Amino acid sequence: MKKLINGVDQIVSEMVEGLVAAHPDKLRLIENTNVIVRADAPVQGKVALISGGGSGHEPAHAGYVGEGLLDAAVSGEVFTSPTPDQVLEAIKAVDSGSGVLLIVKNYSGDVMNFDMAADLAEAEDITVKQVVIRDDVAISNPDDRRGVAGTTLVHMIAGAAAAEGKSLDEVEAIAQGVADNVRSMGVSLSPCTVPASGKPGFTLDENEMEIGTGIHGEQGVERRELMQADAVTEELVQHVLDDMHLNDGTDVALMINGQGATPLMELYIVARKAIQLLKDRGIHVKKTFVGEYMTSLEMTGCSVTILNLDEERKRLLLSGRE
Amino acid sequence: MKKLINGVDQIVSEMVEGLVAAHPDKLRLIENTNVIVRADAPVQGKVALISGGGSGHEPAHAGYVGEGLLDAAVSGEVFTSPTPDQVLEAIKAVDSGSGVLLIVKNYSGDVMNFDMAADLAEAEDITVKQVVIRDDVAISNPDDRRGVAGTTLVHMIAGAAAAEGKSLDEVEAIAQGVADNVRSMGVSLSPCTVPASGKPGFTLDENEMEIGTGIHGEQGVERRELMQADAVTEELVQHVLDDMHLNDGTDVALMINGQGATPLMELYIVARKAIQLLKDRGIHVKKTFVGEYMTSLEMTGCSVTILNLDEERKRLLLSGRE
Amino acid sequence: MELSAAVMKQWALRINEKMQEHKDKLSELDQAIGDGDHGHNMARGFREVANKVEDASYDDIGAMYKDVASTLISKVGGASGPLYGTAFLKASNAWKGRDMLDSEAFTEGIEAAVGGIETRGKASLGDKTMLDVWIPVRDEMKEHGADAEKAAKTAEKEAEATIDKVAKKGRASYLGERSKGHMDPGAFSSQLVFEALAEVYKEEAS
Amino acid sequence: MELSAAVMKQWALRINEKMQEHKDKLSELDQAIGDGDHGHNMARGFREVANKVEDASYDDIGAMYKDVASTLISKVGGASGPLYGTAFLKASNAWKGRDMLDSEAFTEGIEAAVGGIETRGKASLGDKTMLDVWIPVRDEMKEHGADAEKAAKTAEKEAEATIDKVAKKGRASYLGERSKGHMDPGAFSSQLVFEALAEVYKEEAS
Ligand SMILES: Nc1ncnc2c1ncn2[C@@H]1O[C@H](COP(=O)(O)OP(=O)(O)O)[C@@H](O)[C@H]1O
Ligand SMILES: Nc1ncnc2c1ncn2[C@@H]1O[C@H](COP(=O)(O)OP(=O)(O)O)[C@@H](O)[C@H]1O
Ligand SMILES: [Mg+2]
Ligand SMILES: [Mg+2]
Ligand SMILES: [Mg+2]
Ligand SMILES: [Mg+2]
Repeated sequence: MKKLINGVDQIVSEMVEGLVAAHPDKLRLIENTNVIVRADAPVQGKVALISGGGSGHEPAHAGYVGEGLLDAAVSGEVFTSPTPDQVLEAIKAVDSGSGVLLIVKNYSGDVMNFDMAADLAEAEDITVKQVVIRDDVAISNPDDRRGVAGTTLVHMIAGAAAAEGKSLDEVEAIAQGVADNVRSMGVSLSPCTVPASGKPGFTLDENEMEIGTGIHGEQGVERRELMQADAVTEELVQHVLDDMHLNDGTDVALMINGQGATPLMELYIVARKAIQLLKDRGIHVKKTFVGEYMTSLEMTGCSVTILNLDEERKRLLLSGRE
Repeated sequence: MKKLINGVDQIVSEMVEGLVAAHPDKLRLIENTNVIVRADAPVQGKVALISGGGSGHEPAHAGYVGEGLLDAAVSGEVFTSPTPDQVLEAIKAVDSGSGVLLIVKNYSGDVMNFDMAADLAEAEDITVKQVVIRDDVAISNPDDRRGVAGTTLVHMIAGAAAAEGKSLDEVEAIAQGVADNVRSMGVSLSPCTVPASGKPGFTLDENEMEIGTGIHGEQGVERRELMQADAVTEELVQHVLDDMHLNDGTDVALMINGQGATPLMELYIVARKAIQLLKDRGIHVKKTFVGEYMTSLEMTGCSVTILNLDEERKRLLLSGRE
Repeated sequence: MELSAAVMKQWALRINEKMQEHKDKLSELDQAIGDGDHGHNMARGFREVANKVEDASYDDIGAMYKDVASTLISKVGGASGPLYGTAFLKASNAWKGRDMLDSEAFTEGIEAAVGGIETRGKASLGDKTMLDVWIPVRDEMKEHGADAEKAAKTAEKEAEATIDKVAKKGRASYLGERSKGHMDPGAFSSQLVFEALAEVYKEEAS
Repeated sequence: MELSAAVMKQWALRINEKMQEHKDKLSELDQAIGDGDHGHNMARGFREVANKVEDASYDDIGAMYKDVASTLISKVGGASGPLYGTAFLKASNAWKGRDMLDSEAFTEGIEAAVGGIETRGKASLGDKTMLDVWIPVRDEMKEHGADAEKAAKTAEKEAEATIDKVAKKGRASYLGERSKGHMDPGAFSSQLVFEALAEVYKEEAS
């Protein structure tokens, strides 16, 4: 395991320290926690948004804290959901009395820890709502689906809605609308190494890939022979579309997300094909994101995310922050 | 070699197609070239900026084309300088009559090809100036130094100056000022594979690193035992500072640049230490960039860039685009 | 079977020792069908538990295990943190005010713990989770009374039995059929919990 | 030595064949002390040259080599593109209007080519670049007259001699002392250029 770190135990704390030191005008670290909040939190009269989860997905989640996006991010150990007390600290730091929305990816750990935090916050008379993201179509049962790259579109759109001064119920409904209309699917060409374990999560031959990988270095749903970029893209896009039932002429947002170690060059090659495929199917791509939005340490590969845009989501996404 | 590509020969053309397809409102591809220009080029009354070089450094250079940044980027084959005729196409497409500044990294190939293009353009009565970037202190002779991540700060600052409507001479002087005051140094933990060759540029043991690597997958100036992040950072920062002679209280910009496959998490750990070191030396970091700005395909490692900020550079950098 | 407050403290300390000892194996099991952190999560959490309870004095066993629970909840994270935390929190409720647990009282705690895990994680028997160990242990205690030795044996057998199952909850469920052939890491850590109990009980008795 | 327009065309085609044949070796040499693309650059450029000149007819050798040069300039890129391109462009100037080159005329072209490489790349003899082949070949021609066979021999010897040198120009110079022990890729491609000349001249003569 070759990593630019000082020690396995300090990774997360040093990372959040670095993030805040790099952007002291915009971010603040809550003492004795790994919670990063907007420097000006709580923002009066605004619904506060909190996201979080295990670390190792950078720029998610702390990289999304800022104006028009999140009010706080809670970073757990690498690939380990943060604890309820840390989430509670975040809630208390950002609530201005207008309520707090927790953006939670659908993992047992995240769901349970954020749930417990919400209970603790309610006990302190803070109004907390949650939206759970399940965009990964690699898992067939919709209830069991993981939250992956699509989560970042919730940050952007719900963030823009909250910045407009919408109420907690309105922001929640908009976030839920994104969650209900976003689908993703990923592929990996090589694994990542969780620092604490020191060993790669799995091994692949030179000609193999894992289809349907999540964002925690776990194997995918199927191991396949490595294909060319266009064929891989077609597979991912088709899988996502099969789950969406989009009408001809539908507006969508497209995200080609790198898993951490994929050169941007390759992501653009994938984007090219994905845009072609959508065009061929009469679908209008109104906004394309290409880059690293939700990573898995140094995993190689990418995911394709498609979000069905109604008028409100389109307006918020096109006017909002990235 | 595991890459999400369709074929070695199509990489660059498909990449630029993907980039333009993803941002059709902002970018345009000049037919039969790999030249990407602003969709609204030429911008009347504005000095035009062009950068470029081999591909494989994404987001450099095409990712910097846009308002307040570059007017065009010319992409050569992977790690191979583009040819003069392509650079000439770019010059012709973006010149509005206010003149063109070429931002060139100091490699024999880039210097010669851009030089030939400038000659060809002058022959067509277009006023062209050049600024050559040599920020890599790994090379001791200043004339021989490579242009690396510091180049992107020239894009930003000269881009902001051009956007303000400054003249070609003014923009050139500002760009030259950045070039004269920016220094970088890099380290690599693992190599990259140029697609056409299919083999990694060098091999490193589990406990080795290369200090002083450039951005073309070549070896560095020295092979060393792998150190912890803080020690590596100290080495890079010290090497850069030794070449700068900054007074106490000087304002600087800091860039921690990932080489392509380094998790953002690790870059923040490096940033944390670099900021501490500069603070300890009484230097004021006014702006910090952490991320991938100038990559080397999927190389692992990072570089540290420090730019001495005078009042004008500070104003332009803080008000400009990233 | 009777468990004094002293033995109950030893139990918590011994769980920690076992988690440290088997940390790598727990993480390897998790790496095969999850994300490879279960050993670290357990080792980190129970190290804190040991630090907390070792020199502390408590009014009763309930208070002690409330401390165990809140330490786990605030130090582990992941899926196992809230699950083990909730388990011991519910047990501590059942043990409130007691400085000695007889078979019935201990069983009540375990029953409450299982209820907590079920409510929190919404998994069922057979889903290839820690519950596949906890439920059989509880059932046996309810039927035949609490017996630490037997609980450890059952836990071992049931952890082993998770190997052939297909995971329905937690990260391992994403693998579908590919989760077969590997022991569930949470089932193994649960086995260690009951082995620790058997050890401290035996040492106390002898 | 006399070179007809037909032989001069064969020269360009043969250079292409040699670059294709030694593409991998050229890239391997470049990988050791540069960025590993010299074989691809040469193969790409001279393939285009061959496509261009093969079926074309030219007024004179100057026009033919002007085409060779501009193809290299617009298709190769990197450092070698402008250098080889400029070399042949300058040579083509010297060969303007001629449909036959005697020893003197050919030497004038080579002299002009070397001047072009020097002006363009600002390297000197001993910097471990292609010039370490071109300059000795030129010197020999100027002293003893053009001899294709001898040029190839000298080129081979001088390319070999770059192994022990420390690079002062181009990417290899970044390695400093570490550049020792490897042949300069541009020196080897230059050797191939003169080997191609010797081959086509010999075939024509026989
Ligand atoms: N919903 C659930 N109900 C019961 N046990 C669960 C559930 N989800 C996960 N587990 C248990 O947690 C274990 C994994 O814990 P751990 O690796 O520490 O957390 P994470 O899965 O968040 O990385 C699994 O082996 C399983 O026994
Ligand atoms: N300034 C120069 N003068 C003469 N020859 C040079 C110079 N710079 C590089 N070369 C030659 O070019 C060769 C490398 O060419 P190539 O690999 O195609 O380009 P690049 O270095 O841009 O990747 C070197 O081996 C050397 O012989
Ligand atoms: Mg985990
Ligand atoms: Mg090159
Ligand atoms: Mg786990
Ligand atoms: Mg080269």
